[in-house]
Amino acid sequence: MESTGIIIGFWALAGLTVGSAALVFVVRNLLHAVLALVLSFMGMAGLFLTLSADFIAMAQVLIYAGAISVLLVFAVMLTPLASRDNGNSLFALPGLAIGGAFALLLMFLAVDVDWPELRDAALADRAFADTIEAVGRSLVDRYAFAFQVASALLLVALIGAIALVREDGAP
Amino acid sequence: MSLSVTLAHYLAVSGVVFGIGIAVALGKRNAIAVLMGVELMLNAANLALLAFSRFGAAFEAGDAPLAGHAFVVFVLTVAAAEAAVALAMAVLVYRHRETIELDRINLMRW
Amino acid sequence: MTTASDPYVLNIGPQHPSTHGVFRLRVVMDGEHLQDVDMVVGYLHRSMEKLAEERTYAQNIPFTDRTDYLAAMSNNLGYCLAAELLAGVEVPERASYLRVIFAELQRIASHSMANGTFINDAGAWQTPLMYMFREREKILDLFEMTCGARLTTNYMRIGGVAFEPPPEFYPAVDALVAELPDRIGEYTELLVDNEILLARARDVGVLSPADAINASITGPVLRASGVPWDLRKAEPYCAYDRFDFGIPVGHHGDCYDRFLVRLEEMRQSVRIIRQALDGLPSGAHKTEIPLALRPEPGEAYARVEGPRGELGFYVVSDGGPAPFRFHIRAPSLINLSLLREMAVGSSLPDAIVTLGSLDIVVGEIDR
Amino acid sequence: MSAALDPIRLRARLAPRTLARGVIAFAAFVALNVAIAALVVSGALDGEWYDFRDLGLGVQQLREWLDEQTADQPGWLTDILRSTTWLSYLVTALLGATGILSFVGGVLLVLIWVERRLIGRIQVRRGPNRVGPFGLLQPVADAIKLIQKETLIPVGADRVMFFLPPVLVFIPGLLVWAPVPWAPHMTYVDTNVGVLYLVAIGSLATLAIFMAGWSSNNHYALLGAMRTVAMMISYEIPLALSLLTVVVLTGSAQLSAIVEWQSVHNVWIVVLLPLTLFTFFFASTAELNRTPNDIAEAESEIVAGFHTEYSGMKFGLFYAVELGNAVAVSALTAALFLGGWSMFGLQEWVPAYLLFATKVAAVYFVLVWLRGTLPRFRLDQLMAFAWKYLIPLALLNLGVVAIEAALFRRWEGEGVVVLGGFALANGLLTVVAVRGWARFLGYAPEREPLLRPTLTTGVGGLRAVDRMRTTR
Repeated sequence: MESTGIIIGFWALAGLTVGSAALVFVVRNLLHAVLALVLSFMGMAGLFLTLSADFIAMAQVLIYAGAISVLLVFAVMLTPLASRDNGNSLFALPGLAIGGAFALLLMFLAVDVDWPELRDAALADRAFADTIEAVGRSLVDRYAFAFQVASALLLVALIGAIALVREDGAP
Repeated sequence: MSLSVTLAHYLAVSGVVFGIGIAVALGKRNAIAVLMGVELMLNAANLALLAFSRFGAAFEAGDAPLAGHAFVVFVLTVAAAEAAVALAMAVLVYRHRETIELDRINLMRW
Repeated sequence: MTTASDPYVLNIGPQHPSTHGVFRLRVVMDGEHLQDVDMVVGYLHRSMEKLAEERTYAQNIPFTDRTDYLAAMSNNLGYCLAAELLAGVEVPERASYLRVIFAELQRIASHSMANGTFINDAGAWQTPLMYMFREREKILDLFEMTCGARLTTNYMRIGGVAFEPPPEFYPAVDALVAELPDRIGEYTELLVDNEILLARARDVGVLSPADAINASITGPVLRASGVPWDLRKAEPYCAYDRFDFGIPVGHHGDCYDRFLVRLEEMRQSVRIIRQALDGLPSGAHKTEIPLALRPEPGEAYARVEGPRGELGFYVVSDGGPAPFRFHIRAPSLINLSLLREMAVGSSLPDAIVTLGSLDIVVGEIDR
Repeated sequence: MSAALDPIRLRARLAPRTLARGVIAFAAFVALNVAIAALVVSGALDGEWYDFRDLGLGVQQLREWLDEQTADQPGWLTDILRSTTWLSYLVTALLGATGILSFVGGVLLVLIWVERRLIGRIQVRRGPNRVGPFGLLQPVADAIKLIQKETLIPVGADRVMFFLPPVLVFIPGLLVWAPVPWAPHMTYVDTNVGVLYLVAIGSLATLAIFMAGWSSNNHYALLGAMRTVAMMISYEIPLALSLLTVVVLTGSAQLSAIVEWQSVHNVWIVVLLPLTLFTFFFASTAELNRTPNDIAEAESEIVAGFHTEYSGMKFGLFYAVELGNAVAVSALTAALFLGGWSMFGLQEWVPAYLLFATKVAAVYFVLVWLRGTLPRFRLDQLMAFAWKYLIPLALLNLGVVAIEAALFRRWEGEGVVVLGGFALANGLLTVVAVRGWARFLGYAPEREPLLRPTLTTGVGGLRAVDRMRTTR
C-alpha cells in the first residue's frame, strides 16, 4: 500500500497502539491503565481502517472502546476495597521476558518470512468498498453454524455473568 | 528505501502488541489488569487476521473473500463473552475475599 | 454475602437546589438508596420568639411576616387572633371578611408555590412553576395594591386590618377570581394524570392516617393521608362558618395526593373568596385599640389553618406592654418530623419528591 | 400553548409605512423565487458546480479539477508523496471539516439562544433579550463569561482524568456529524457502515463522562456518572435495534442510501415504522440526558450530575456538547425517519440542505418542547422501561420488519400498495404491541381508577377516616 495517507496513518496509529499498550503495563493507576487500553483499542480500530476493514473497525470501537472498557471500569468500581494500583506480581520480570521474547520472535517471523502477499495493483484492486455486505453474507451463509454457536455462547455468557454476580435474595 | 506498508509491518505491530499483552497478563497482580492483557492479545490476533485477509494472496479463496473478517467477528464475540464472565468472576471473588489480587487468591477453597 | 458497595454519607444542602432554603439533609446512602436521613435545621434561626418578648404587641406583627415568608397574611392573622383573644378585642364584621379574603388569597399563592416547586423537584424544568408564579404574581399585586408590600405584608392589625382595600382592588380581585378556575384547570390538564408525575409521586412517601395524627401533622399533608381535619371547619375563626366550602381528603397519603389536595384547596379557596366578596358587609375595618396594648395577665393560644397546616400562636402576658412569652407552633417543622420515616428505604429521587411534597418553609422551621 | 403565550400576546400595530415596506419586500421575495424557478426549469443548473441546490457538486468538480492538475505535473512534492491524488483529498477533507466545524459552531451559538427563547415562551416569560438584537448575542456573552472564569480543581481530584473529559466528550460530538447527508452529494464521509459508525461513536462518550464523574472526587458527580453510564449502556440497545430496523427495511447502512430510498419510494420511514421512531427518539433522549430522561443531571436531586465540579469553560464544553448532540440527534432523526433532504420532489426546487435543516429544526423544536413540558423519570423506572419494554418491543418490531423487507424485495413492483399495507400493518402493530405489552407487564390505569381527593364538610380524627373508608 503506497498511498501517502495509508503510510502516515499506519505509522501514527502503530505508534499510538503500541505506545498506549505499553502504558497499560507501565502506569501505576488501574483506571489510568484502562484509559491507556482504550486508547490502544482506538489505535487498533484505526489500523483496521487502513486495512479497509471498515465494518470490523466500527465493531471494534463499539465493542472494545464502548462496551468492554466500561465493563472494566465497572469491575474496578465494584471492587472498592481492592487496591486501585496496577501493581506487578512476582511474575513481572519473567512475564516481561516471555512477552519480549514473543514479540521479538513474531517480529522476526514477520520480517524474515517471505509472505506470499499481494502488491501494488493487485492490492489496490482488493481495497474493499463494501465489506459490510460481504461479511454479512459470509456470516449467514458459509459460517452460519459458527454464527449460531457464537450467539449461543453470548447468551450463555450473559446468563452466566448474571448468575455469577447475582446477590442472594435478589429478585 | 521503500516507504510502502506491507504485510510484515502489520504483523510486526501485531507481534509487539501481543508481547505486551503477554507481559501484562503474566506480570500484573490485579485480576482486572490480567484481563486487560488478554484483551490486548486478542486484539493483536485480530490485527494479524485482518492483515492476512487484506494482503494474503495464498489465502485467497474464491467463494470466501473475507474469511479473515468473519473470523475477527467471532473473536470479538468471544472477547465480549469472555470479558463479561471474567469480570463477573472477579466481582464474585471480591465479594468473598475482598481482594482481586491474584497473588492472594491462592486457596482452593474458602 | 455482603453487598458490593459500602454506605456513604451525602450532604444534601445547606446549598442545594431542592432544599428550599438553607436546610441540610445528611443522608446515608447505599448506592441510590437511603439508609438513614438526618435533618439539620437552624441555618436560618433569627430567635424571633425571644425578640418578641422585647417588643410591644403591635410591633410583633411584622415579625410574623418573616417566619413563613410565603404566607405572611396567615401568620399575621394567627398572631392577631391570639393577641385579640388575650386582650379581649372585638373585631368588626367587615374586618373578619377582609381577613378571610386575604388569608385565602395567600393560601392560593402559597399553594401555587408549593405545587410549582414540588413539580420542579419531580423534574419538570420550571414550566409548571412559572405557570403558577403567574397567578401568584397577580395575587401579590393585589397585596401591593392594598398594603404596599408584596411578600411581608404586615396587613392585619390587632382589632382588624390595617387598611381598607382601594377601589381598584375589587375589580382586580373579581377578575382574578373569575380567571383562577380556568388556570387551575390548566394545571390539571398539564399535570394531573401525567404518566411521568404519576410514576414519580404515586405511592411515594406514603403516610398513614394514624402515623400522621400521632406525629401531630397538619394541613394538606394530613388531609392527603385521609384525615378530614381542617381548622376552618373544626374550629371556625373569623367568618369561616358562614361560607360553604369543602375540604379535600386524599386516599393514599402519598406525594401525589398531597399535590392533588393542594390543587383542590386552591379551588375551594376561590369559592370562599367569591362568597366573601359577595357578602362583604360594610362598616369599620378596624377596632381602635390603645397603641401600647397592656392585656391583663394571662395566656392565649389561637390557631388558624395556614397553607402549611395548623399555625398556632401562644402568647403569655404579664400585664406589661410586651408579651412575657411568645411561641409559634410552626407547621413546617412538625410536618418535616416524619421525613425520615417516609424517606428511609426509598431512593434519593423519591426522598427529594417527598421533601418537595411536604412544602416546608425554612424561615418558619428555624424562626 | 396558547394559554402560555396569552400574557405576552403579540399585538401587531402596522404603520402604513411599515406595511408598504413589507409589501415591497414580499414582492421582491416572490420575484427572486420566480427567477430562481425559471433558472431551475431551464435546466441550466443541472450538474454544474454553481448548482445551489447541492453544494456537493461543486466540491466534486473541484476535486476532479485538482486531480487533473496534479496528475500531469510530476514535481518534487508529488514525487515524495508518491501519489497524485493527495491534493484533492487534502482540499476536500479540509473543506468538509471546515464546513462541519463552522456549522456546529454556529449552531451551538444560535441554538442556545433559540432554546432559551423557546423555553422562555413556553414558560410565560421572555427569555434572554438584553444582549444584542433580541438577545442574540447572549450565548457569546455567556461564552466570554465562562472563559474568564477560574477553573476550580477539587481537592483530591485526579488531575489528568479531571482535565481530559471535557475535551474527550467533544470528539464524538463532532465526529457524529461526518456521515450526515445534507444533500445528494453533500455527505462528508459517505461510508457504507454509517449506521454502525453512529452507534460506535455514540458509545464513546460513556467513558469520558464516567471519567468526569469519578475524577471529581464528589459524591454527586459520581452518582451522576453512574446514572449516566448505566443509562447509556441500557439505552444503546434499543437505539441500535431501532437503527437496525431501518437498515433492514432499506437494505443499506449508508445514511445517504437510506435517504435515497425514502426519496425513491416517496415515503418517510416514520410512516412505515412509527414504533421504531418512538424507540429511537426515546432512547436518544436518554442518551442525550434530556427531559424526560435527564436523570443524569437532575438538578433537583444531584445538582448537576457528572459535571458538578466543573467550572468555567470546562462546564461550557459539557453544555455545548450536550446541545450539539441534541442537534445531531435531530439531524439523524430527520435523515433516518423524516426523509432527510427529500421532500416529495420539492428538493428539485429548493436547496436540499435547506429542506434538511428545516426538518432538523423541527425535530429540535420537539426536543425543546419536551424539555419545557415533562417531569423526569426515576432511574429504576427508566432502566425498567428500557429492559422490560423498549427492548422486547424493538426486537418484535425488528422481526416483523425483517419479514416485511423480504416481502418487499419480492413485490417491489407494486411499491405503493405494498408500502401502504406495511404502514397500516405497522401502525396497527404499534398500537396493539404498545398497549398489549404494557398490559402484560401489569400497567392498566383503567382497571384501577385514579382516586381523586373527595370533598367533605365534616371533620374528625381516625374514626372519621374509618367512616370515610367504609362509605367509599
